[in-house]
Amino acid sequence: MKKLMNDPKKFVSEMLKGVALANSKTLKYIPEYNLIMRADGPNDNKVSILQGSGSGHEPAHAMIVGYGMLDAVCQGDVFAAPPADYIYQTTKLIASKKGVLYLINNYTGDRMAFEMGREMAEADGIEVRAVIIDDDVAVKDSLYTVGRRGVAGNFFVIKAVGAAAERGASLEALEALGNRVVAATRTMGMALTGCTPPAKGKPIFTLAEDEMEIGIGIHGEPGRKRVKLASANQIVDELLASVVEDLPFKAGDEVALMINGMGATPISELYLLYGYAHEQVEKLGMTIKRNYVGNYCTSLDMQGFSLTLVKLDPELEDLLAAPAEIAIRTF
Amino acid sequence: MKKLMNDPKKFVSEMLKGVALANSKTLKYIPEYNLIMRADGPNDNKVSILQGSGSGHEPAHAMIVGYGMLDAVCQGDVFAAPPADYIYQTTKLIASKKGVLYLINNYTGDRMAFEMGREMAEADGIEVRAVIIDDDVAVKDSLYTVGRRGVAGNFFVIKAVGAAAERGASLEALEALGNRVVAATRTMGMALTGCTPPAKGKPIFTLAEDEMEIGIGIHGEPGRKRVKLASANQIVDELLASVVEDLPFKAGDEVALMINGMGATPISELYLLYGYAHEQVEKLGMTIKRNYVGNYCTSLDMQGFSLTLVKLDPELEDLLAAPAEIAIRTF
Amino acid sequence: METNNLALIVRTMADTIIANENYFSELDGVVGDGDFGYSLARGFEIVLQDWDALDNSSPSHFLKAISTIIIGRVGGVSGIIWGTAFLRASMTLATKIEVSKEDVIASFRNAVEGIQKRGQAELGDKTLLDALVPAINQLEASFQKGEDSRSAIEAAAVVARQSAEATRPMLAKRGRASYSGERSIGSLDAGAVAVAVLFEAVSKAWKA
Amino acid sequence: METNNLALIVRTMADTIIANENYFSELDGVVGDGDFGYSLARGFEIVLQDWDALDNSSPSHFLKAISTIIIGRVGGVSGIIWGTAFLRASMTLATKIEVSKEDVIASFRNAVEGIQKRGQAELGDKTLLDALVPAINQLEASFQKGEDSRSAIEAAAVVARQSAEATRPMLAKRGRASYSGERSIGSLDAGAVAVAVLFEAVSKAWKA
Ligand SMILES: Nc1ncnc2c1ncn2[C@@H]1O[C@H](COP(=O)(O)OP(=O)(O)O)[C@@H](O)[C@H]1O
Ligand SMILES: Nc1ncnc2c1ncn2[C@@H]1O[C@H](COP(=O)(O)OP(=O)(O)O)[C@@H](O)[C@H]1O
Ligand SMILES: [Mg+2]
Ligand SMILES: [Mg+2]
Ligand SMILES: [Mg+2]
Ligand SMILES: [Mg+2]
Repeated sequence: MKKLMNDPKKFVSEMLKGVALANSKTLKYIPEYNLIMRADGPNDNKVSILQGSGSGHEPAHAMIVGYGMLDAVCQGDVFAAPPADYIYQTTKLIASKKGVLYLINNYTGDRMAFEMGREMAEADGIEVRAVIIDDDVAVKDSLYTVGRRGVAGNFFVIKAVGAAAERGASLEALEALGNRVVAATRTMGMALTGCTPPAKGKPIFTLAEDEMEIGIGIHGEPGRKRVKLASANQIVDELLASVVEDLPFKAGDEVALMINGMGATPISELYLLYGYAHEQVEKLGMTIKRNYVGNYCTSLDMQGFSLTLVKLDPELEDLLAAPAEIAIRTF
Repeated sequence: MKKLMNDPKKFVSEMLKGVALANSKTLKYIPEYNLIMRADGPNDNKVSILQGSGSGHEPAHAMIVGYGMLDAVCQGDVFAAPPADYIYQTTKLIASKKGVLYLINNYTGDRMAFEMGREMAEADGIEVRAVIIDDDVAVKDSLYTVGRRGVAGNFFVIKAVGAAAERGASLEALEALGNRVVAATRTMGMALTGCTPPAKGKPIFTLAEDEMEIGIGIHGEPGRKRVKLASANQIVDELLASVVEDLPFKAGDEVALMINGMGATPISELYLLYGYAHEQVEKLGMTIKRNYVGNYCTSLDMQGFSLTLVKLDPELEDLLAAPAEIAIRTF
Repeated sequence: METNNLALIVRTMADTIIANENYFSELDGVVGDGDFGYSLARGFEIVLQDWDALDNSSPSHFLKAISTIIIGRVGGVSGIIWGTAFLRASMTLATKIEVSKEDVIASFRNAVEGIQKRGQAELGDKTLLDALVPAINQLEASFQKGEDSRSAIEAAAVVARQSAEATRPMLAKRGRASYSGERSIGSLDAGAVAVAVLFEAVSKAWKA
Repeated sequence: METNNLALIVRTMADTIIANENYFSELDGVVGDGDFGYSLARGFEIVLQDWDALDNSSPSHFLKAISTIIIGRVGGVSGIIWGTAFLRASMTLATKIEVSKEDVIASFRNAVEGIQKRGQAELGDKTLLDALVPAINQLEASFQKGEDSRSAIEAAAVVARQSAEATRPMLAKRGRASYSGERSIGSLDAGAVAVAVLFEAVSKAWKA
């Protein structure tokens, strides 16, 4: 796989520089901690929201900082949780009187780094709470003790919590809200190709021309199974069934449906997938109140997609519909 | 190259169905003519704007219909101009008392189809004007008689004309504005890989692991030259030089800068490219007033990007900043 | 020539285009965008599907019906070029029930004029005209010499093939292939080859 | 053991980690995400860069300086795990200037405790602990038998290697590899192999 890059070791910092230069009025960039934060923060009337995570999932997380979304991200290298010190330093920089909320994708590295960063920040008297996001149904929770992964569903947690934070919700309320969104969100993904970390130069896994991997993670982790490539509709059927049975989602539910690209999937294919998924979700008797088609949480240059369903209630729907402003925009 | 699809012959219609289902309140879909149009149109107080074009350039054109942008698109098959009859039928459906403006990318097939469609529509008494978009500096205008191609720069024409149309500009004024934007816009692209049309199943051209193609079109047309893969910065230097010398752009110019992905390029790489391009444009003494990073006009699953510069004046800047609403959105 | 013969020609064209879909697309893929065969095949599939319902009350009506399908359903340059050709041929024949050899040549000439009006291509620009025009010239010469249809078509097919081959050294000046500039030299024009393949197929069908 | 010996150990670790960057990453790539070597190497590069400026006023201070770099600059699980290990060792040695064999074992034990507190891994979960803990046990046994450092480290390196190899049939229960479930069986744990490689390198350096 080829890449448009210079020195692989500078991949993350050069990307972050680009984000900062493209948004110089709204974002601040502190290279030392791979830190992108709102230029107008912190705000003592609002809880500050931080997500760390490794790089390689763009637009998550560096490109979704802004009004109504994250207050800051401090990214690690590609697919590596940020160093604990980045989290500590970032927490200090964004600390607000209302506290700091961490939205942590459930990976060992991220959890440990945030835990350590939090200990350091709390020692400085900063009030911190954390929500662990684990929406990936591909990982069976009971079998492996680290639990499920956080994947594209993190968008919904960020969006809802971000909107509520702008409205002045307390740290406790936001923590509860975040957990509520996590509990209502389920995702499953698949890949047509593996992804290639810049420093590695080779795909983490390779698939034959007639193969696909079902249940992949967003770091090139292999999935549940490797099977023959099927039609788009068959794939949607399989992912949707896994997602629906897990919560479970039921006839009468009001939902948000997301088709998320893994990084190298053309938007044409994502809409093709959406069309069929929409019909199937409606056939199950659910009502789609909001939909999302595009790249939200990717795995570098992986071809593939994930399907997310969120069970909505009026409050959640309202928070998802609230305005927000981030680097990712069309105009 | 693998694809998420069903029957290749249904690729375009299933994609359009997805666009329609994801935007059922704002868009109307008429499968017979691969037609996506604003649900609230036509409006007799506003010129209707139509772009045809082949499919495979998503989000252009089916996903950029909406308030402040296009009133309709009728897409052909992948990389094939729409049949003339689609254009005629679409023109009738969107005809407004203020007239219909065609924004045509400069390809033989598109020009001929629009010309024929226009003749049929004019015979019905519909007033039609047309703007030909040809921003691609890779094609030397003097050598080949069909002229330059229309590529990612078409976004700026659509955005500016779309905004002015919402403000009530006349058909003549919009035609003049469109031509003015075309005259101020220059693009050049490159590819790391060829693209694979669904019905073909194989890439139109293939590049070795250490090769790239400079000056490609958006239909897999090979470019100016095939050379050794270079660093991101070197590539930006080369594209930028071609674009800048062509208009030419000069120190003191106020510009919009776009880094447009070709379909399978991760957004991380696009921002990395943007960061360096931004610095170089500023080094040349220009001021970047607006910037655009993402997929605007793609070539299916091609890896690569194009760089566009638009010379701005206050009116144009204002039109680019005006609000718009299309299928491509984050929230 | 009667509507019967015309039907044989169009049916042969349709069958041949559908059978050669991939071949034509591959040719277009060398320096074009690889959809030429696909586009034409989709259109002529509809011609075959609608075959029994096509208005064949006269040669002109029949050709008009074909042109309506092509213009209405085939995208790309080919939809216009081929649709225009059928439309012009239909217009030439107007109310005629019997089609003379002169009518055939006049229809072809009018079709070429229509193609040139739409596409502005000259001979030598590396388009299907580079096979079509020499083939028509040959057809006319054979007719003028008093040859029968069978040998006239056969001779035209030979010329069409030679002329298609002769597009190889040409620099494309029209269509997508022209963007490749010098690189277009050395490959055959897809449209010209299609013209040759179709003349050959019709010639074979005529003999059978 | 003096700061000199400690410096030798850390320097050997740094050199070895940098030399094995790709190898370690490849191991992590089999069922993990392939960044283990990269992450560690970036951290120990900084250790070498800052070498002359590191506070080596005491073994504890020296280890603290290393831990600060690792925690501050290494991402992923490894930043925390390895940083915590150095921090715990530093804390164990407190104000000591001379480091006894007992101190070495106590430091290692404290490091393991810290790793377990952060990562919640048990022996047999297919992590670096599966090589580290048996190696420490061996080191302690050798010391208790009165062996000299040289042969004690050598024996520990042998055990570390054997134990790393023994991770092959294990099912990963921690870290990213655990997502692969049954598929993690059959490949070596990257962290455990790194522990073996480092013990071997230190053993070799000790002899030289
Ligand atoms: N301006 C033109 N006039 C006549 N024929 C043309 C012209 N441009 C292209 N052609 C013919 O059309 C063929 C390509 O058709 P097609 O693939 O449908 O076009 P496109 O993909 O560019 O829309 C070429 O091989 C050539 O023979
Ligand atoms: N919970 C844990 N406790 C101890 N060691 C662990 C744990 N999880 C992973 N490891 C070790 O870390 C190694 C992977 O490190 P690294 O690649 O930095 O992690 P990641 O990429 O998952 O952040 C594994 O080979 C294993 O030895
Ligand atoms: Mg990692
Ligand atoms: Mg085409
Ligand atoms: Mg073509
Ligand atoms: Mg790893």
